Amino acid sequence: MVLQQLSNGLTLGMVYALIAVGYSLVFGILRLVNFSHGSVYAFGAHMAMLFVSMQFGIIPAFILSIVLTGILGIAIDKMALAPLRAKKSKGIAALITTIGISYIIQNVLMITFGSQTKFFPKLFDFGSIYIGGVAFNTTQICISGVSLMLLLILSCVIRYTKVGLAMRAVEQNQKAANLMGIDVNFVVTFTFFLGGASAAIAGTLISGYYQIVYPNMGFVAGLKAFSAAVLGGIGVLYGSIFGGLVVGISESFAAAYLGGSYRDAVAFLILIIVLLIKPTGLFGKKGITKV
Amino acid sequence: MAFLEVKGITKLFGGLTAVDKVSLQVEKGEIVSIIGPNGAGKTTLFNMLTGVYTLSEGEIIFEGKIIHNRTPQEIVQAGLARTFQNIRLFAEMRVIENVLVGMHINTHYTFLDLLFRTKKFRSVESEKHRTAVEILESIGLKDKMHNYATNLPYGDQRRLEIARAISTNAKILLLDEPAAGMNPQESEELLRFIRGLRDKGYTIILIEHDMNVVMNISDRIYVIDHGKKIAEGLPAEIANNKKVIEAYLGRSE
Amino acid sequence: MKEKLSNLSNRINAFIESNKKIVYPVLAILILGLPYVGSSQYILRIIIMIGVYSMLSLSLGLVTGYAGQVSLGHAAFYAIGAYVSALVSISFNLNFFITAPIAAFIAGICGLLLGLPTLRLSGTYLAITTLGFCEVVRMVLLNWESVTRGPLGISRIPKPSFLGIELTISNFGLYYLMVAFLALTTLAVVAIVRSKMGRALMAIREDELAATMMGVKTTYYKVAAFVISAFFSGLAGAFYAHMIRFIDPNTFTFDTSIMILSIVILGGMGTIGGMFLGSALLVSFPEVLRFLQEYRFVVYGAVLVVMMRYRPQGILGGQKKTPYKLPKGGG
Amino acid sequence: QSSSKIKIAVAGPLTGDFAEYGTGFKNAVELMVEEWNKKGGVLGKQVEVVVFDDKNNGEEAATIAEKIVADKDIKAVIGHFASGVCMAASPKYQEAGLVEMSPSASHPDYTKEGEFIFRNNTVINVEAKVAVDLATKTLGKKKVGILSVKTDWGTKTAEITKTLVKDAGGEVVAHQEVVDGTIDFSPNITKLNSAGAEVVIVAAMYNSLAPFATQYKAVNPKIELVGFSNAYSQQLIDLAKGSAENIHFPTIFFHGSADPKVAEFVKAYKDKYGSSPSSLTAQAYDSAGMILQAIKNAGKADRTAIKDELYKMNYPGVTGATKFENKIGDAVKTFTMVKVQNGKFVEVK
Amino acid sequence: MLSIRNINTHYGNIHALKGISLEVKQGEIVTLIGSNGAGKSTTLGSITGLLKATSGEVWFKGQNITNASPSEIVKMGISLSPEGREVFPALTVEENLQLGAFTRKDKKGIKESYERVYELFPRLFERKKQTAGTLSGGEQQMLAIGRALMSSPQLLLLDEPSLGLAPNLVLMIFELIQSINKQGTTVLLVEQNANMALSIANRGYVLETGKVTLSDDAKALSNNESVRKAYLGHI
Ligand SMILES: Nc1ncnc2c1ncn2[C@@H]1O[C@H](COP(=O)(O)OP(=O)(O)OP(=O)(O)O)[C@@H](O)[C@H]1O
Ligand SMILES: Nc1ncnc2c1ncn2[C@@H]1O[C@H](COP(=O)(O)OP(=O)(O)OP(=O)(O)O)[C@@H](O)[C@H]1O
Ligand SMILES: [Mg+2]
Ligand SMILES: [Mg+2]
Repeated sequence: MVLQQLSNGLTLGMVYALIAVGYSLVFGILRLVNFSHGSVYAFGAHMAMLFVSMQFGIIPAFILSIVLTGILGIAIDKMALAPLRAKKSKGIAALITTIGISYIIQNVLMITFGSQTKFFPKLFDFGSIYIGGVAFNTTQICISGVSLMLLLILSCVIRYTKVGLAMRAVEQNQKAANLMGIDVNFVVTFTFFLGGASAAIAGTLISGYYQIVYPNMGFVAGLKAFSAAVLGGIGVLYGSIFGGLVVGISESFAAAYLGGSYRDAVAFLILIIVLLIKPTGLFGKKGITKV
Repeated sequence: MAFLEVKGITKLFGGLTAVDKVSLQVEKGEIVSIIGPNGAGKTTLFNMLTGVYTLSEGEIIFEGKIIHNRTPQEIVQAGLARTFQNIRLFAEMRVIENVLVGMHINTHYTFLDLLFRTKKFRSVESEKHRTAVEILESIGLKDKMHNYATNLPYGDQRRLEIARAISTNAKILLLDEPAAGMNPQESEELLRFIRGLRDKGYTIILIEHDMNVVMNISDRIYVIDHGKKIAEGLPAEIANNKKVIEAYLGRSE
Repeated sequence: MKEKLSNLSNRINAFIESNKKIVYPVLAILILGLPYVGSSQYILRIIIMIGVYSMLSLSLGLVTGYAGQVSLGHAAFYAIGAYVSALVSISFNLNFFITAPIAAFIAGICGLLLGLPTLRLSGTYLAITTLGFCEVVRMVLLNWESVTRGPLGISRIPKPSFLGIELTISNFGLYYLMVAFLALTTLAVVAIVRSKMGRALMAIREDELAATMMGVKTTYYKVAAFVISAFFSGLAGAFYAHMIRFIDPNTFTFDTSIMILSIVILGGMGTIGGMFLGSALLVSFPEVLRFLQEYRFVVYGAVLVVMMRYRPQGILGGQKKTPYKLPKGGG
Repeated sequence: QSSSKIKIAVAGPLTGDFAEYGTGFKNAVELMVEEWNKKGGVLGKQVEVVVFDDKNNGEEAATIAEKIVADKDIKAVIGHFASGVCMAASPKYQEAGLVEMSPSASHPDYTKEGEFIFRNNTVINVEAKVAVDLATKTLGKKKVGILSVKTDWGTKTAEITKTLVKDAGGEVVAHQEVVDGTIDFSPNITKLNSAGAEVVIVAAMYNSLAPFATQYKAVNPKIELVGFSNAYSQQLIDLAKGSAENIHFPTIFFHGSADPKVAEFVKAYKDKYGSSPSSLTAQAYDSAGMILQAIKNAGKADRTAIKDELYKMNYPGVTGATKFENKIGDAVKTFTMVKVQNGKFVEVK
Repeated sequence: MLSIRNINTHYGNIHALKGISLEVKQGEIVTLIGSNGAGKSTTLGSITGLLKATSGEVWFKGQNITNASPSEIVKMGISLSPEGREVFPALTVEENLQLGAFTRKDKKGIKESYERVYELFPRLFERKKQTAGTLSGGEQQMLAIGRALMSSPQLLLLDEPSLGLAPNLVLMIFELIQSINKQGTTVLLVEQNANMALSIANRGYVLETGKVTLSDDAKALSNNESVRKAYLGHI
C-alpha cells in the first residue's frame, strides 16, 4: 500500500509539475507571478473539450487548444501587461492585473460553458500495468512522460538557443536587453505563448486523466502548482518538476495517513518548512547583488 | 592604539582572495584614502569594515573594541557609516526622508511615544527635522529636499548618499567613490565639503579614483593591488612611488 | 485627463491642508450624522463592510504598502480574530468589548509566530509562505473540531452589546462601533507611519540592505509591522464575526486575502487615504455592478485590469507633488 | 399592506463556482411562478420573481438580505445555497420577519435561528438511514467504507452513517474525508480498497461522486457505491458513464416517478431550459410552490401569514409530500430508492 | 550621420530636454558636457529609443528613427554603453559579451571582437566565468564598454565611460576611443572629465538644464572662459 500511495503521489505530482512549469517560465523571465495561469489552464482544457465535442478528433483538438491558449497568453500580455511594462511600473501592479484577468477568464468560461462539471473523454488508455502489485495507470505514465519531455524541450530552448539567451537577458535587465538589440516585446510574447501552450497541455492531459472539466478547475490546482514551483525554486524549471513531486507525494501520504482533509495543509506545511530551511526553494539561486 | 585598527584582514570568495591580510590604522580626525586598480579589493574592504561581509581572517578594532563580529546595525551604532559605490538610496522616498532614515539610530523615543504623539515625540521629531534640513543645506540639497531620491540626477544622488551617512552621527565616514560622476568643478566643491567635515571632527576613509581629489585632500594614502597592500604614505610619496605608478596611475598627466 | 485628475487630487490635498480647522470637523459631523440622512440599512451595511475592509487594508498596508512585504494570506488574521472572539464570547459568556481585544491580541501573537521565522524570506517566497499559512489556518479551523466545530462553523454569535443595548444595524449601533474601531486603527497607523518607525519600514521596502547599513533593525521592524497588522486585522475579524453572527472556515478564504491585497495596491501602496478609497471601490463594485447579472465579475475583473493599466501605482499612490510636511519647528 | 405587487425573491449563486445551483433555483422558481401566473396568479395578482446573486458568499448574502427585506413587495425568499451562506443571511430574515426557504441548506442549526427560517431539504438522519439500508440490506454488504466531504453536511452525515451502519449489523472498515473540490481520490481509494470495503457510502455531490466512481472502478470494478439525494443528477451519469452503473441512492425526487406531476415538471423544465432538473432544482420548485400556496391559503400576501400557513401545510409536490412539524422549519420527507441501470435512473423495489 | 532636431523629452511632468538639436558627422568624435542633471544621459536615452521624445526628430544615416524601437536602432548600428553599467548580473562575463553581439551573425567577426575586448581588458578574460553581478565597479564598467564594442557599431554612444575606472585605465579608455574612431567608428561621448573629453573630441556641445547653450570646435570650447570656469575646474 505504501508503494501504491507513492505511485498515486507521483502521478499527482506530475500533474502539479506540468502546471508549475508554466508559472516558473513566466516568473523566470518577467519576475511576475502570473495569477491568471490557473484560469488559462482551465481555458486550455475547455478548448480541448470544445474541439473534441466538435468532432475534430483528439490530436487535432489537442493541437488547436495549445495554439489557441498560447494566443490567449499573448493576448493577456499585449492587452494588459505590456502597457504596465512600458510604464515601468512595479511588479505588484501586474500581479493585480493577472488576478483581474483570471476573474475575466473564469467567469467567461462559466457563462459560456456553465459552472457544472463536464465530461472529458479519456485521452489514451491502454489499461493498467501491474508491477509488484502496484497498479500503474498508463495515463499516469503518459502524463509523466509528457511532462518530462516538455521540461526537456523548454530547458534546451532556454539553455542552448539564441531566444533562450535573450530570455535570460530580459529576465536580468530589460533596459540592457533593449540596448543589446533584443526585441524585448517579442521575447515576452514568446514566453507568454509558451506559458499558455504549456497550460493547455497540462489542462488537456489532466482533464483526460480525471475525465472532467469545470471552469474553476485551475484554482486549487493552480495554487498547489504555484507552491510546487516555489518549493522547487521558482524560475528553475527542473525545480518545478521536483517541487511538484514533493507536493504530490506528501499530499498523497497525508491523505492516506492523516485524512483527506489534511492533505492541503500538509502540502503547505512542507512548503513552509522547506522555505524556512532554504529560503529560495530547493534549487533556487540567491539573487546576486554586490554591495 | 589607533582610532581604527585593522589587523591582517582577509576575504575569500571561493578560490579568489579578494582582500589579502590587509592592515591599516586610522587616527581620529584624519582623511585616509584607499586607492588601487579596479578589482583590487577596496570595496570589499569597506564591506568587511561595515559588517556586510564576515572576515575570513583578521580583526577590526575601533576605539579599542573588537567590532568585526558585530552586526551591521551595531557597527553603525558604534560609529562607522558608509556610502555605496553603486548608489543605494531609498528611491521612492523624499530626499529629506532619506536623511531622516539615516538619523534613525539617534532618534530616541518609544513606541508609546509615537503612538500617543507625546511631547517628547514632537520635540524629538522637530529637532531631527531641523538637523536634517541643516545637513541638506550644508551639502547643497536643501532646495531639493521635497524631491524623490530617484528623480535626482546622478551627482545629486551621490551627495545625498553622503548626507545620509553623515546623518547617522558616525565618527568615521567611509566614502566609496563619492566624486564619481561629478565634473571637476563639482568634485572640487565636494572636496571642500569633505574637508569641512574633517574640520567638524569627522574621520574619513575615502576610496576614490579621481587623483585630483585624492592627492589634495588625503592626509595619508594606502594603496592596494590584487588584495594586498602595496604602499602607504603621504600623498606626495605615493604619487612618486614606482610600484603605484606602474600598477595604478599609469603615465602621469 | 490623467494630468487633470492628479492635479485635482493635488488641489484637494492642498485645500485640506490649508483648511484643516474647518475640513476635519465638517468631516466628523458628516460621518457621525450619516445614518440619519436617510440611508437604507442596505447602504449602511455596505458602508460598514467598507469600514471592515478599510481596517484590513490599513493593517495590511503597513506590511505591504509601507514595509513592502507582500502577504497573500492576510485573511488568516481576520479569521483568527473572528474565531477567537466568537468562541470566547460563547464559551465564557463574555461581552464583545472584552472578547474583541482578546481576539486582536491573539491574532497579534499569531502574527509574531508567523513573522519571526518567515522574515528571512522575501518577495515571492514570503508571499507563498503567507498564503500557505492562511491555508494551514483554514485547515486547522476545519479539522480541529473539538474547538472550532470544524465545518459546522459557529452560529448564533451574540451581537455586541454596549451598556445593555444590543448594537445592530437598525439602531445604528454597529455603524458607530465600526466608526470607532476604524478611527482607532487609522490613528494608530497614521501615528506609526509618520514616525521613525514608518520611515524605517519604507526604507526596508526600498532597499533592505541600505536600511540595515543605516542601523535599522530590519527584522525587528518587519516583525513589529506584522504583529500590529495582525492585531488590527484580528480586531476587524472580531467585529465581523459579531455582526454576521455565523462564521465557518469558508468565510475566510484566499479570495478574502486577495481582496485585501487588491485594495492596498489599487488604493496606492504607502498611502492611508488610498485604503479608504480602495475599500470603497472594491466593496461597492460588486453591488453597483449587480445589474450586469452573470457578467458582474467579468466586468469586475476588467475594472481591476483597467485601473492598474491607467494607474499602476494605485489611485493615490506614487510620488506626491505636495511638498513634504515639516513638523512645527523643524527646518 | 395592500401594495400592488407580489414578489418572490430567489437568492443564490448565479456567478462563481456554484452558479449551476443558483441557476437551477432561479429556473425552477420561474417555472413554478409562470405556471401560477398562467392560471391567473395568486389572489388575482401576477407574481414577479426577483433574482439576487450572492456568489455563494456569506458576506454578500447578508448584504442582499438587507436589500430584500427592505422591499416590502417581496413576500418570501427562496435560497440561499450553502448552509453557511444561508446562516449568514438568516438572522436578518428572522429579524425582519420574512420567510427564508432554502432548498439546500443542511446545517443542523440552520432552522434554529427562528420560526421564519425553513428548508425544503432532506433531514440528515432520515436520509442516512435509507442510504445505510441500501448498502446493508438491498446490496447486502457488511464491510462498509465511507467517503465524505468535509462540509457541515458531509461531516454530520458521515457521523450518523457510522452509528447506523453498526446498528444495521455492518462494519465501517474505513472512513475517508476529503475537502470540497477534491478530484483526485487515489489515496482515499487505495485506503478504502485495502481495508476491504465492499460498499462505499459516499456523502458528496455528483461532481465528487462521479470521478470517485470512475477512479474506484478502475482499481476495483466490483465495488458497490451508495450516494445521497444531492448527487442525484443527470450529470452524474454523463460524467461517470459506465462507472455510474449500479450506484444506489435515496432520493425525494425521481424522474421516473409514477406521479404525473413529476413527469409534467420534468417535461416542462426540459422544454424550457434544455436540461433535466436535479434533485435540488426540484426542491426549489416545490419551495416556490409552497410559498405561493401559503399566500393563497392565507388569503393575503402578508409575510407573517405566509409563515403561519407554512406550518399548517401538507404540500404535495414533485419531491413528495412536505410538511413542517412542531413549528420547526425542517421539511419532513419520504424517500424513494433509485439506482443507475443501463445509463438511467430506475427505482429500486 | 546622426542628427537630432529640436527634441523635447519628459519624465512625467519633468521637462528634461527642452528642444535640443545636435549633429554628429561620420567619423567624428563629439562630446557632450554639462553639469549634473543637464540632460546628457536623457539625450543618449532619446537617441537609443529607451526614452521617447515627446516632440522633435532623430535621424540616423538618412532615416528617421524617432519612433523606432531600441532593438531596431541597435540593428542599424548604434550602440550605447549606458550610465550605471547595466550589466546582466546573473550571467557570466562571457555571456554578457555574447549578448553584446546579439544582432550579429558573422561568427568570425564575433570571435575577433571577443579577442579584441579581452585584449583590451585582460581582467575580463581572467573573470570570463564570473557572474557579472559580483564584479567590482570598475570591472563592470569595463564589461559595459566591452559589451558595447561587441556589436561593432557605426555609432558608439558612451555615457561617462571613465566613471569608476582607475587613472591608468582612464588613459587607456581615451586612447581606445581615439583608436576605434580612427578605424571608422563615430563616437558620441558624454564625459564629466571634460578636459580629457575635449582633448580627443572634434567638436563639443555644452548642455545646461535641458538646452544646448554652446557648441563649437573642441579646441575653442576648451579655451572658452565660461566653459573653463564651469566644467574644467581650477585645480
Ligand atoms: N561576491 C563576490 N564573489 C566573487 N568575487 C567577488 C565578489 N565580490 C567581489 N569579488 C571580486 O573581488 C575583487 C575585489 O572587488 P572590489 O569590489 O573590492 O574591488 P574594488 O577595489 O572596489 O574595485 P573598483 O575600483 O573597480 O570598485 C574583484 O575582482 C571582484 O570581482
Ligand atoms: N527617471 C527620472 N524621473 C524623473 N526625472 C528624471 C529621471 N531621470 C532624470 N530625471 C531628471 O532629468 C534631468 C536630466 O537628467 P539626466 O540624467 O539626463 O542628467 P545628466 O546630464 O546625465 O546628469 P549626470 O551628470 O548626473 O548623469 C534631471 O533634472 C533629472 O532630475
Ligand atoms: Mg569598488
Ligand atoms: Mg547622466
